[in-house]
Amino acid sequence: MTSTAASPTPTRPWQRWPLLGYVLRRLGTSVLLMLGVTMVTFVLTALVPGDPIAAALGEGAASNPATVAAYIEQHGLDKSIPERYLIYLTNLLQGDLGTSIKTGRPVATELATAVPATIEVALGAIIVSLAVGLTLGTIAAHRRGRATDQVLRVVSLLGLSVPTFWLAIIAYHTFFLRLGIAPGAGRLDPAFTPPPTVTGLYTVDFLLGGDPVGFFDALAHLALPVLVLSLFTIGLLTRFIRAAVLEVLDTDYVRAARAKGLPARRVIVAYVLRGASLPILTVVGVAFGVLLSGTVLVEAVYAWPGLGTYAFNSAINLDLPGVMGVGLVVGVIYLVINFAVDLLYGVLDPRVRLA
Amino acid sequence: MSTVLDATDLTVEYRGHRTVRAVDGVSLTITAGEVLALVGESGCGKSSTARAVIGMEKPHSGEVQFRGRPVPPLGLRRRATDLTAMQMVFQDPNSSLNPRKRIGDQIADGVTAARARGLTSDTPEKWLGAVGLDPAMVSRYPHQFSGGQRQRIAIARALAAQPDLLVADEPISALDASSQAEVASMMRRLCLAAGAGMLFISHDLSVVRIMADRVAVMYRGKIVESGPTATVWTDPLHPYTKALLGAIPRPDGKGVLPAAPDAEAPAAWHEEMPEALDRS
Amino acid sequence: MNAATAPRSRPRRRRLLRAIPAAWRTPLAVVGAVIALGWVIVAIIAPWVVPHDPLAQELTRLTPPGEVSLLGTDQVGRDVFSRLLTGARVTMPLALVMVVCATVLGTLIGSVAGYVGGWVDEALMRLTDLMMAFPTVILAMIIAASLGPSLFNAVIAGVVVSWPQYARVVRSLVLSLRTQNFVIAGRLLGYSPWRSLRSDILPNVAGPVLVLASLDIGTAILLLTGLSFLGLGAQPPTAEWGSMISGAMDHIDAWWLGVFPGLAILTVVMAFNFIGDSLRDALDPLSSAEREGAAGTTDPAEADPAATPVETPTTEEGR
Amino acid sequence: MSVLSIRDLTIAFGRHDPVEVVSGISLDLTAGRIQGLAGESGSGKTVSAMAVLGLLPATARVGGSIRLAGTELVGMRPRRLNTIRGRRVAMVFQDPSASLHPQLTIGAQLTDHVRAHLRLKRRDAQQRAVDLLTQVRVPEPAEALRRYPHQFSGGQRQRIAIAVALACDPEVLLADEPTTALDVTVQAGILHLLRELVDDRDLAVLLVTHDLGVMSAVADEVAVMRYGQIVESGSTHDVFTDPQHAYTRTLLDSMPDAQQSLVEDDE
Amino acid sequence: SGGNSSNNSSGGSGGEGGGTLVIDTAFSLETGDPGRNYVPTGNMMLHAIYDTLLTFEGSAEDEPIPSLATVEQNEDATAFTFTLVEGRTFSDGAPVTADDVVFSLTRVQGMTESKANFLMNGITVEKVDDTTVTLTTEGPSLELPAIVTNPALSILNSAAVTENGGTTGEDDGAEDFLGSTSAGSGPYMLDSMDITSRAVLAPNPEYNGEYAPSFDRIVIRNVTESATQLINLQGGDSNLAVDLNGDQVAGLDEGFTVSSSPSSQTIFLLVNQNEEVGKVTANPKFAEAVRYALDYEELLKLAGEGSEQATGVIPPMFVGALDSGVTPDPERAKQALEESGYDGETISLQFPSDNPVGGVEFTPVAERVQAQLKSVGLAVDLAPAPFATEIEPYVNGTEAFSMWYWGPDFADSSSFLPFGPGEKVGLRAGWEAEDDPEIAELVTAAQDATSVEEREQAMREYATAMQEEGPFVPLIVPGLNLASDTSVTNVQNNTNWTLDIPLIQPAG
Ligand SMILES: Nc1ncnc2c1ncn2[C@@H]1O[C@H](COP(=O)(O)OP(=O)(O)OP(=O)(O)O)[C@@H](O)[C@H]1O
Ligand SMILES: Nc1ncnc2c1ncn2[C@@H]1O[C@H](COP(=O)(O)OP(=O)(O)OP(=O)(O)O)[C@@H](O)[C@H]1O
Ligand SMILES: [Mg+2]
Ligand SMILES: [Mg+2]
Repeated sequence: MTSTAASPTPTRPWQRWPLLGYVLRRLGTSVLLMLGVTMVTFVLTALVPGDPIAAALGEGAASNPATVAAYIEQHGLDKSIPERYLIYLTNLLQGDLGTSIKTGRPVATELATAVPATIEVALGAIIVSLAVGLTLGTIAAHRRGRATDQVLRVVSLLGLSVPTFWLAIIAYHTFFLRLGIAPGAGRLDPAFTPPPTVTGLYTVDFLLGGDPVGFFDALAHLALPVLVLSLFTIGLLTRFIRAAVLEVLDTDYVRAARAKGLPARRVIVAYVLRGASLPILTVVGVAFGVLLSGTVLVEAVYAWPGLGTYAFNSAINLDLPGVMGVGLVVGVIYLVINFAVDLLYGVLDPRVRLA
Repeated sequence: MSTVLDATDLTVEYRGHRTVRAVDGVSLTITAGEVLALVGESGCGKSSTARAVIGMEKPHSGEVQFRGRPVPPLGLRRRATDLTAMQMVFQDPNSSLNPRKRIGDQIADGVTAARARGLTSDTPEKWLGAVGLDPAMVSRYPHQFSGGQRQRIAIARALAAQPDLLVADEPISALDASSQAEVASMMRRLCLAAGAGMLFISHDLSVVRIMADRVAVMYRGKIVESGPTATVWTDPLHPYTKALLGAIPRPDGKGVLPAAPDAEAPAAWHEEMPEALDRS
Repeated sequence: MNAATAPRSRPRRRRLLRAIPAAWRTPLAVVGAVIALGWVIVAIIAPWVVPHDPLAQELTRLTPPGEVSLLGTDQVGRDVFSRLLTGARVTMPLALVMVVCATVLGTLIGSVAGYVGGWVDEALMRLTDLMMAFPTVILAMIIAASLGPSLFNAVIAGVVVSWPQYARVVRSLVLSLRTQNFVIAGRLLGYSPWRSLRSDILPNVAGPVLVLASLDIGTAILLLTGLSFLGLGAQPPTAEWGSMISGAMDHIDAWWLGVFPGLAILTVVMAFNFIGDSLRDALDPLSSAEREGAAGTTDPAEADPAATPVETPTTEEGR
Repeated sequence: MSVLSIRDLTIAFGRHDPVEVVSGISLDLTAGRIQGLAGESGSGKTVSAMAVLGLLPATARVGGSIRLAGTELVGMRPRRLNTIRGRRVAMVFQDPSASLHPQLTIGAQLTDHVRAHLRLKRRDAQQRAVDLLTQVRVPEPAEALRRYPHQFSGGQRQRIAIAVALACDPEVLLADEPTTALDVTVQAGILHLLRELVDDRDLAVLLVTHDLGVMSAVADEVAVMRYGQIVESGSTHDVFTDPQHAYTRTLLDSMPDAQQSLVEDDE
Repeated sequence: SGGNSSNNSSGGSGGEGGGTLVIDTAFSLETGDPGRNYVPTGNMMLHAIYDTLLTFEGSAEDEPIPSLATVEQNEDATAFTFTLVEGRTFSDGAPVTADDVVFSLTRVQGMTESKANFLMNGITVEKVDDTTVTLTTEGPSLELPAIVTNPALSILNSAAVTENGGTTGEDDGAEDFLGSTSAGSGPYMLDSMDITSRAVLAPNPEYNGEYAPSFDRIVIRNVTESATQLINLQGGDSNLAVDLNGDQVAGLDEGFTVSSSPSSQTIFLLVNQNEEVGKVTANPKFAEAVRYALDYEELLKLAGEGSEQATGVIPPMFVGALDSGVTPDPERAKQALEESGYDGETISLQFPSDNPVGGVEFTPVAERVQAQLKSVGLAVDLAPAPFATEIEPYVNGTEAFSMWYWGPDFADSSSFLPFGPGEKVGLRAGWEAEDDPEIAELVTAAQDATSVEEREQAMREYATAMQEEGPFVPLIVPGLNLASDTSVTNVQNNTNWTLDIPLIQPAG
């Protein structure tokens, strides 16, 4: 969606972008993509060989005809699948994601708490992995072929090899129970009340509300899931950043910068990392998707009420609207990330035009 | 002599953020047994012309005729058998051979193409010998050769197809300075021996001088001067041709700095001089 | 003059053949290969060497390692060691099948999209976009849930979520190869598109795809065991590592139930990652030069193993 | 008087069985003169130039001596070397598009080492940059500072690269094939510029090139390398008109200029 | 790393005179509205917030006792008169009146989409005066007192609820209101609730009943993994864990108290009697073979602490339960198997895999059943699926051989009559009334009993007959293990609401 073209036109990034047309086109393809996502999810879920009503009502109520009838009516389950899909789309246009068959609550409401919980972990993990990955990747590239490089290579490959679902419980057992240095499960200590919702990210909301104690508690609870999740992405980023940095280290412009007598640190930050920023950005986008996946396997252990748990429960309970909601949200996150990555491309690289 | 290639009023455009007109109304004819050189600075549209001629690029307007029939763009369809009489040699020797295929097999493809047109062609070994390589090397892979050798193999493959027209896009610019002249003269020799015409593209006028019958000087998508090589070389008319020739430093040890144009592109270079075209 | 003097270049083996021994030479690759080979052997001979029937509930339940059996017993009195060994027969072949299917499917779609271009490309790429818009585990979960939980369906889910990356890589490789001179030269010699794809393009895509696939085996194992862990893959009483860990969750104090399968997954995935990474290194010109001690090549011709130094005066220009 | 003197420089690569690529070359760079270094590809021209600034990778082993006004550069610690790099000895690379960072403005690349070496204020450094760009004849220098490399032509980029190298008033300029990637017309301009700078600033220049035409046009002295050794050296005129070594002669003979046209008759 | 987080124990300290009580459980919470609730976590929470007309105290579940009201029943057990006890008030200070009772119960009747709706089927509610309400049924209904203990039939503050959208028709809109605050007369009030993570309770200052609130704050947290619950309890992050299995509580040291008792659930095997569905399983001999092939004690070991062998379809704590279960008899099993016409084919055992009952995972039990049946020559393969997928074929009676569980809708033996032929669960096994008219008759007799003694007799006969001829093989009554740290005492379980929160006291 981006292209390089060399033309000596205006100077400032924002003057150069024919933003409106671009955004419109981008929106168009996004809408199509979302349509595809909803369709795929819908079809997949409709394939499920189970009865969502029986599943939702459970033993007792499933045998009460009045309740079953009310349910069928409420969720429009008596209609044909294409018809239901159309209704879903119509409601979607009005911002209505439907009502969970399982809980009877609006899917949008449920996602409103689940999504920020997961985003908070994923963002945390991205920040941690980027910080660690940049450091380790750059060191490894500079020490390539030497012992340090080999050690970092093994370490990052190990990070890519650990089954997260296994590590999660082991880490919790070790750091919370045995060592007592990690706080308990959940997003907050039971003694705390969640902050007033602004962003839904507890750490941010505590800060906005000027509550440092709450902030630190939220941060502490975030630490373990973030670390466990980021192990994989640290490995991913370290390997990748090493390669990207290596590539840049071998360029003439870095050699030229060194020939200018600039201090090593400045060469790395201003020239090398700057030069490697585009591929790094791309892989960060990929890492975000990996993290979203990872949460499914980790959230249960940390009693984290996030998207992963929600997705799992919806899928397992045949909660069609819930699954659709997850597909939608995840699709939107994907699009937003891609969009952000492309925008950042433009900021980081003057050669890139949004066309 | 028979005309093998006749391109009239070729225009090539690249669409993108801004449309680039790379070739702007170029006309060329090549007869059998003739070497036409196309020279000009980097980015003036030489490669684009070559690509349009061979059919790799669909011209925006204008027409290319090979032996009197139009050349269709190279699409998803298989190329018509008689059009395999047009062959090309590319600038970059590293990418012109399939790295996963023995060079003998690659040359053999040329032989097959010639056979398909009912012609005879030598064996790959013979062709290797003809371009100055050891025939015993047929079963090697491209990476076992230096760039210069690879370029020779690419030439052998093109010639093995017994072409009537060889388009060579800077076939020697990637070569070591000391072997450029030699490869160029070999190409000329083999081409003429087969009675084929050649479109030879180069930015190096001193090479062109020794091997081309006619030369066309291109500037910013247009041909500004053309005619027999010796005429253009000794008596350039167009200011751009003059600047080009004047800027070549001579290895004579005299310490003479070549003349440098004042600005990057003087207005005079854009001038159209009909009298400079088709000189004799 | 250099026409006459053919360079006396050292005889060289094919690039790929040359790459493998080079890759094997690194300690990392050796460790990876040894571990992976070990597990493969275990998988093959497991039925004959396990001390107990992995499904038989014949031992006292929940005994720690060493008491009645090497690695202890599980919650229904089965031998953990036997189950662990048998587990190698389940995940590894399926992960391989999954990767192979995803590779074939992705390569097929990617090469058609890249070669044909136009609306076909557009449509296929939108399809891959669509698939990539879902995070893998979530999509796999939905698929596994709708097809019904079983290892076979987990593999299908895995294939569905992992082919797009191959399609993308192959497409971009094909796109760049399609304009490579040797491909065009082939077309000028009268190759049909299919022949061009088969003989000029796909062989050159194989290397990178192979590396990607070998790096993906580890990911595939993690995905399959992860799905089994969630109950969407292997079904009881199958001895599968992911579901063994899932069963161990209820008996966290019986640490041996979870720790050993976890280590098994870790080591297998690690081994394949080591191999894949070494393979990538070996096929990547920059780092293979580096391993041979020529770090920081300044000469790009030198960095490319294709352009090997020739001991005659006649080599090509640096760039 | 020699500013930079290279004595018996050897360079080898590889830790286990080192391959010697440069075996004992000696060269002297004098202020106000251009020392040409010619030779075929892979003969060790680039690595020799890079050895002066200590830019070779860690796997390289450098022997012999390189003295800058009496100070030994071989084996100097990187931190001290940094006070020489760019400040007293500067370098220009072959590919003008590759030697400028594509994501940084010209201004940033022209001023960062000026500020580091000369401790100038931002404003002064910028003024200096404008002056430099004027000197290398980049149009609209003030405006150019805010632009990115891709917004300039190849010739302009190489001029900018030269300006970067000259920014801290070095005594020695190492130019590694500075015109190879350019068109002849552009190349002529750069050669003029180079000559001018040498004359005006009393620079000592090492000009690496394989183009004998270029060499003949601007170099005062020429050295010809082959297999890591200097096979012939002397004043440009002498070497070109009366080559002593057989290799130099082959080199000169193979130039297209020296050959007869193959086209016998006009049609 | 985690950094400054040393407050592991301080957060969960519930000991000293009130403080905070932290309860970990795997949530099944769906709503804060009693009328709409029919899930265990909801029951647990709502029981602390709302009072019902009658109730049970802790695990004493023989007979409902008065809570907001006392009850009188007529001879036929068709009319029940509830008289409100005096002086009880809602959390806003308003007195509990007969209008509130009528409103609350008819509201549930009106909400057809509520899962609890069926509880009120066939019951007519009438106000007699300000303190008296009658509930009448069409037939004898000795179980009605037990039914009204269900938290779904909590008595709400009608004024507050009506004000916030509550009605007794289909258009009731008070769910959101009840999800954020509470309108009950129980010892605690709802402070906040997030059905995905936690519910927080605070004392009801206006409470004037028997079980005064003893904690300042009760946090019920959603912790789905029992492993995490165990670690949290051991690490001091919580005071009480609800969903631990037998093995997990067995491993706890002295610092923790475990109250284990059988739950009222029964895990059983279903053997379909419908020939089209089950083929060989339809032969009664097949069920017999299964029944005698199993070694129940071995199975019980998997269930651990608190679990008991299921002696019959009625769990031991209910009226009419049998004293002892089946004794394994492999020979008899083999013979029965032979007689059933089974010839070696593999039978699939279906079961829900993601729904542990009382900490008992179905998967190991199924694995063991598989192993045991193999020893008498019956080949079984396991076909687990998520509950949601499995329940439909189960309810529709299309499973040939499966493992399920059954829990009473209210603490009364009548909740087990559905196993009978032609009844709800019986039909799921393809067992029509005419397949076994004798047992069908026993069911009717038990239903129509109007006196406690008569009923007990009928129940016992029913249970015995089921044990001999029924298509069900009850396996285990899983235990309910409530594990708590030393800071709390009097932790009791209950069929209806799992954990009796109002009873819990800080230790010391
Ligand atoms: N695929 C393309 N898309 C857009 N613009 C292109 C493309 N190919 C070439 N151009 C532009 O067309 C112009 C002519 O390009 P062309 O490659 O024909 O030049 P050339 O004379 O062969 O130059 P060189 O000597 O550098 O090979 C240039 O400005 C180039 O930037
Ligand atoms: N980092 C390195 N590791 C190993 N060998 C190297 C390295 N850099 C250069 N060489 C080798 O050193 C020799 C000299 O290289 P150099 O780049 O100096 O040649 P050059 O004369 O500049 O050639 P060109 O004209 O192609 O630029 C070559 O044989 C090259 O292969
Ligand atoms: Mg070109
Ligand atoms: Mg060089």
